[in-house]
Amino acid sequence: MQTVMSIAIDALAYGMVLFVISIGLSVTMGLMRVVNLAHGAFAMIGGYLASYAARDLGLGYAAGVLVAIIGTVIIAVPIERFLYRRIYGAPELTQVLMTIGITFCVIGITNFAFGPTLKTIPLPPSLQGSLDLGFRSIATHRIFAIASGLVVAALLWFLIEKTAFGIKIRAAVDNAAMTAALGVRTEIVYAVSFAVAIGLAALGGVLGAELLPVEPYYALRYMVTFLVVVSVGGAGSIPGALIASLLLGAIDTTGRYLAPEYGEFFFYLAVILIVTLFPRGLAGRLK
Amino acid sequence: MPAQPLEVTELSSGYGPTRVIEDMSFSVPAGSRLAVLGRNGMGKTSLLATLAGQTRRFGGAIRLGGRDIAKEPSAARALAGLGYVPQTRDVFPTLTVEENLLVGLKRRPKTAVEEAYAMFPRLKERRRNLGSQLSGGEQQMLSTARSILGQPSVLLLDEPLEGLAPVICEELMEAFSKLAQSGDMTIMLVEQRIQSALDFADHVIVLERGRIAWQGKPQALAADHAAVERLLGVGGLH
Amino acid sequence: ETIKVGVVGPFSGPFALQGKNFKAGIDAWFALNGNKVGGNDIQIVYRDVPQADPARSKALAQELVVREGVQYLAGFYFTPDAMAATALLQQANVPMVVMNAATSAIVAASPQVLRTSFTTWQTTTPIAKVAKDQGVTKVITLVSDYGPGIDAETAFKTAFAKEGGQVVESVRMPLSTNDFAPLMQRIKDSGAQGLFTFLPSGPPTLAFVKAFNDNGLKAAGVKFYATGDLTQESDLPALGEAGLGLQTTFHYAVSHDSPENKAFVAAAEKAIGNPAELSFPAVGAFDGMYVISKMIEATGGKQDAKKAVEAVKGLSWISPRGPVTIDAESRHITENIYLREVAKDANGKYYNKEIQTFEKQGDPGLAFVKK
Amino acid sequence: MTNLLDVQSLRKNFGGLAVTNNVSMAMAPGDRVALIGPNGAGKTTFINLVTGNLQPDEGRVLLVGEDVTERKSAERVRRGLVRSFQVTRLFYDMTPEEHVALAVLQREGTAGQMFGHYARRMAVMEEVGEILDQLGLTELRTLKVREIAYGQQRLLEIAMAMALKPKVLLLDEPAAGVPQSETNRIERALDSLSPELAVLMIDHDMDLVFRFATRVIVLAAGTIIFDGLPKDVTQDQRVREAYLGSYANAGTAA
Amino acid sequence: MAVPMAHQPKPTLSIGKRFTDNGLLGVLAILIIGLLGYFLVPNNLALLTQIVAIALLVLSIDLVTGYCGVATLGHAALFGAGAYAAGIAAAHFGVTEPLTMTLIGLVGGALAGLVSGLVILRAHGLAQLVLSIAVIHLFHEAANKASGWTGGSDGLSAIMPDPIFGMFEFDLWGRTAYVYALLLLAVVFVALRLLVRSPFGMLARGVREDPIRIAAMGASAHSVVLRMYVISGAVAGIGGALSAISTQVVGLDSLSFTLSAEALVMLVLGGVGSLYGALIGTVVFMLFEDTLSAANPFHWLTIVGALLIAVVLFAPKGLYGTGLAVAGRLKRRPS
Ligand SMILES: Nc1ncnc2c1ncn2[C@@H]1O[C@H](COP(=O)(O)OP(=O)(O)OP(=O)(O)O)[C@@H](O)[C@H]1O
Ligand SMILES: Nc1ncnc2c1ncn2[C@@H]1O[C@H](COP(=O)(O)OP(=O)(O)OP(=O)(O)O)[C@@H](O)[C@H]1O
Ligand SMILES: [Mg+2]
Ligand SMILES: [Mg+2]
Repeated sequence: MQTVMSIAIDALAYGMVLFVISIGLSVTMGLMRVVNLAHGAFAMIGGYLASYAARDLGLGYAAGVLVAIIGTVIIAVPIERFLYRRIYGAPELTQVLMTIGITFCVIGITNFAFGPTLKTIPLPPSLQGSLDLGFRSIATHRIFAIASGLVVAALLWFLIEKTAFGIKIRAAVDNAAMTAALGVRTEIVYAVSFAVAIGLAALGGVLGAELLPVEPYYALRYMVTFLVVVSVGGAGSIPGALIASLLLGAIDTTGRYLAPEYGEFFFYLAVILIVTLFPRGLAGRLK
Repeated sequence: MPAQPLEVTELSSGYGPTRVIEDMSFSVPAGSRLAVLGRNGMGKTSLLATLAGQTRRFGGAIRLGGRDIAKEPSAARALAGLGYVPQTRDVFPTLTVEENLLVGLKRRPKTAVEEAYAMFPRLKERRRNLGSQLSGGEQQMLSTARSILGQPSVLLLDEPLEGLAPVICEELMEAFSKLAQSGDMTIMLVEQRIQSALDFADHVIVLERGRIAWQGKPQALAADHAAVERLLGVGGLH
Repeated sequence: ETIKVGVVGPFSGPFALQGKNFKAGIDAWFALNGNKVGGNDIQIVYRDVPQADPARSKALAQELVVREGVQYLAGFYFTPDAMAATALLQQANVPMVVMNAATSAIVAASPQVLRTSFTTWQTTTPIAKVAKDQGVTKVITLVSDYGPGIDAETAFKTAFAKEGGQVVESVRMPLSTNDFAPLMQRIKDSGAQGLFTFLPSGPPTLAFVKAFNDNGLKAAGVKFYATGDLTQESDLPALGEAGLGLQTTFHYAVSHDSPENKAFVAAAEKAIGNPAELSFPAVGAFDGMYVISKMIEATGGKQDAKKAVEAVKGLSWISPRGPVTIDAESRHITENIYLREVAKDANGKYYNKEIQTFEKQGDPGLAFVKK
Repeated sequence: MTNLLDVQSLRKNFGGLAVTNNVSMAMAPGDRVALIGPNGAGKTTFINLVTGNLQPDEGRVLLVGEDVTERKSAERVRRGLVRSFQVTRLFYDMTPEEHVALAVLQREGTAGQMFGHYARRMAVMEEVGEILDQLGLTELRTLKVREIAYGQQRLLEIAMAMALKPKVLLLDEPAAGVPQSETNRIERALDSLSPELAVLMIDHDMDLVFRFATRVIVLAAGTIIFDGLPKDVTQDQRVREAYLGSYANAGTAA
Repeated sequence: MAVPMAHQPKPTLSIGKRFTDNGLLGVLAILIIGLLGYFLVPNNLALLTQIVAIALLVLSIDLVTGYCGVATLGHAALFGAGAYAAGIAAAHFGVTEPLTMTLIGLVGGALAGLVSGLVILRAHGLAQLVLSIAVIHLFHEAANKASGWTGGSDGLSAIMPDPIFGMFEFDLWGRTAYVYALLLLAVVFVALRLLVRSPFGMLARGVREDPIRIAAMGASAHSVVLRMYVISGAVAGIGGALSAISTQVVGLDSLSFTLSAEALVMLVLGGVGSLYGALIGTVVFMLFEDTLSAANPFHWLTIVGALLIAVVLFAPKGLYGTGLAVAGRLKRRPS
């Protein structure tokens, strides 16, 4: 029983970290219909900025998070303006080509500028150490990640489903020309959504850094993980991404516990099963 | 003399390198109802799409209330008072009926959607349905209602009656007439049902291969059997 | 005359750090010894294989031989890449100096292969003794599920059994594992007093060690044993406090205290730019260059692979890592293996502190190579 | 004599909405039926249920006596049940010629052939040419469909249905968006089909409906409220109110 | 042209037309460019051979992605299956005759195509992409586990193909392998040209655009794509076998996500939905990558990234597609 509880907690913690890191991608892929393979690259930029601010400048963790989000968004603005704007509404494969290209560039530049070693973001004392749950302990930063994940999920859900802006962005994705013909400035809507998605990527990069350490190849290393979470959840759906993260976290964690040597089989067979049962994602928007 | 709500001079446009609209000039007085007729593929849709900023323009001016909007993007034209109901309806499939209507509100309060429901009670019943789950006629109603909610000064309608039941068609045409006669709205209508169009309009232009081949009063067109036969391919009008 | 040496390694992609160390080791060798051997200039031609990709490795090796006209092939971070290129050696009349790839079987693949790095068997075997000496009799092994990991598992099991210890459980972890928390639960449930682990150096080691600490295993007194891949110097700053006290066995520590090493480290740090990035592949490359220079000397710059290889069989010298010999029979390097512990120096820098030496270790894995 | 199509007590609910509510009808060879009714009455849904694009909650569909309720839509097509779509579904990167050729080949069972080009097959090309000619699409035969006007796409939709030589043809608003000058092409095309064929047509163009139909079915809120001769339908009070409006007064029933 | 086809004389095609139609022009181009490569870079035939092997993989992706609209990031499974099939036959069963090995690779690839097709076709769009990722990981993991057969992560070596027809040895310079590769490519190309222009090819394009429409014509979209998947597997399998024969090793990377993704990138670079696009994309990408990584093994990735971005900006339909469009525009202008 204790073991089961313990695994459940690990699963929850891992799932929420997956969620925080992937949710920005769900916004770009589901709402903006851009297959943004450079998501990891932006998360990584966030990680580097936070590491630089918190460790090298000694500004502390909270400042690091802020610098990461704001800095990454600022870096992303010209990229959106000159590159992404060209691929909105383009065939998916064209988007793949462009965003992979961006990723390669980011990897190369990071490698050149910061070198290939791992970068860490020092945790504040309040997030270090672990919390004793009686039968086991759990790292405090994971509890923080869980909480942040829930807050992000709620805010994002509200923004997309309940506000006028949310409606405009969804309309623009369905049919940009028609949305414009109704008087919506789609470029602005797109730019803002992109900024939100990038901010989330940066946040995820920072919060997840304890599990997925920041290094130049980060940008590609976890791409598949992000893609799987988003697609299983159904791109563009916040609840879907949340459920998918938790479910995949649980499958991965139990698989790794019960039969680590077949963990990979376990995980991907489960993915196949889920996708076959829910071909549109757990809560996917209709195409 | 106040500027015409819509004035088009020497407009040409098309898709990619091909020209579809050639050198077109006309103007529409305030509160009038202009019908655009023509056979298949003559450029009616292209003309409206060009006015709405959805095709590639090669040259010419489009004045909306005196201001040249030809170089402005689609959204700016809409905000300047141009409404557009495309032939393909272009309902947003993943948005609910209500959300579809909200997109068209521009800067009006949310409560304004009730106006649309008053016009089409059927939409109110289906307000929580997704756009993709509507019947063809319901989509048509939604597309029209969505544009009218934006209170355009010039409304471009591309075959708004297609797929609607006869009763609804009558009601809708009446509603359009009222809107136009109140002077708030100028309407430009493309329609296949020639009789309905002529009953509705106070001015008609007929397109042939991207050019204006005939223009004048509806009664004059009805009387000009030769032109009707040649340009519209129909024997006679009753 | 110019003698070209082709070096194949991961210079971009996820393992770029290791390739960078190859280059640093080679540059250090040139800095200390110049690039002339008996009137011949040595020129290095680098080729990039970012991830294990034998087909690409072989195509590049072939290109190096045929087009660039290299007389020596060297480098090779991954076993399959090295294996793929061995097939060419005889026809090409070229010796190959493996500067990293650590599977025992490579030297058996062709009589023209030499190795100046280590094998997983070689670095793993001593730690079994360390564990036994510290009174640990029950160990759980956790290794990454790929060739080197499986080598490490077998090596540890074999050695630990010889010491009379018991491996209570052996876990193989997929390479893609990000979250090690569930495995920590397994360690707890196994009742082992200690664990032995092998992971490829880089991000997973960090996550593994953090999980070990965060899940209270360190606090519970579970002993942690690994090979030095886990605490390679370039990862230590990231591991930080979490790494303190980790015990690993390996052939080389940047901190090794000897004049040869001081000179090497100074040159290599300069070559690599950022001293924090210096790690073990550099020393493999450095010694590889030494062996190549000896071969050039022996052949007078003429292309004669057999003669060159013959000349360095049994060659002994003092490497930055300590005294080493190219074993005449296996052509693999015999070297000291050190037990080290992660410690913090006066400047707050983390390093591997050598605390015990196992002298003149050969490769126990050779006995298991299928002929 | 067996009916070509026999639909028995079909039901379909979307959420709480009963879109098809116990609908039964049958068609015999040579039938020309018009299905009319207010917007959202469930006409398109009915066709989707019959063709297998939707699964009914209850009820059966018999095609030439065989129960096809469980069959996939492609199998029903191969048995002769063909439809057109209200919102055109065409291959936007292919030409009208290719569309019709594909339909002809599919009917012949040679669409799966992995060699040879359709343009080399005389018989196929001849048939394709005839069908395109009949619908006035000859001039457009080598343009990409995305480049032709909407009304012409509608005609192509019908051309494809004809090329499949169906036994039962279901047309969902075939004339919507087609100019008056061209609707007679549709009529002529339909006339040219086998007299044994049963056709069901949905359309809101009453002139066309009354010229075409020998029988009219009116669907409202998922239920059949009228099934009879065209001349009687304008007299039906409910139909007048719910659907026809002043059209009934014009009395143009042919 | 208002005259309906039916009134025209028999549609016999002129010899020239037939020539271009059947892709004979393409084959000629392949052979000429290939031989040019032989003479221009005689010292790097191993690379050219590898390009041909990957080109076969890219062509096979084009069959399902370009012609059927299936999104896949797992196509290396088919290539790797072919490579391992041929490799295992040689290393464990002593089947070292190159043509036989190629045939075994073809069968292995086709079987893998069938298996992955059955899985991948259970969903559409993004979900399908995820299925393809799952498939490639399962294949990869299976090969890693079955190290007794595959050599696991150390790779399968000891593949020693016989001389072709007992006459042409696989030498250090890779001449034999290259000529063999070119001939294979030419044969496959002709077959695929016929295939994509056949009624079946047309059906496949229809599936890509609208599977529901295809069903409404009485054809089964699923069966069309599945058949295409098997054919695609055969093509990729030939590529895999060629790689195994010419490099004499098979590594786990031949079954990897990375290879799948890279091959897809090459296809998009060249232009999806055309066989020429697939070939051009592969050649340009691999030559570019090789030249750059030799010139600067440390930072070439950045430049490749920049190339991909530039292609999207300036040649959004891929190199071949955009080339055609530009050529079309130039041709139209004078008239
Ligand atoms: N996207 C496009 N690309 C190229 N040509 C196009 C495109 N859309 C329309 N055309 C061409 O422009 C011409 C005019 O088409 P348009 O849709 O404006 O006609 P229409 O008068 O509205 O016809 P309909 O009555 O059928 O709706 C047609 O010849 C058509 O082939
Ligand atoms: N998937 C769905 N989910 C929920 N409601 C649906 C769905 N599909 C259709 N409906 C509803 O079912 C009703 C019937 O739709 P249907 O398309 O059959 O109408 P129709 O009679 O063809 O109307 P029209 O003449 O306007 O085309 C409509 O009110 C529509 O909103
Ligand atoms: Mg039109
Ligand atoms: Mg309908």
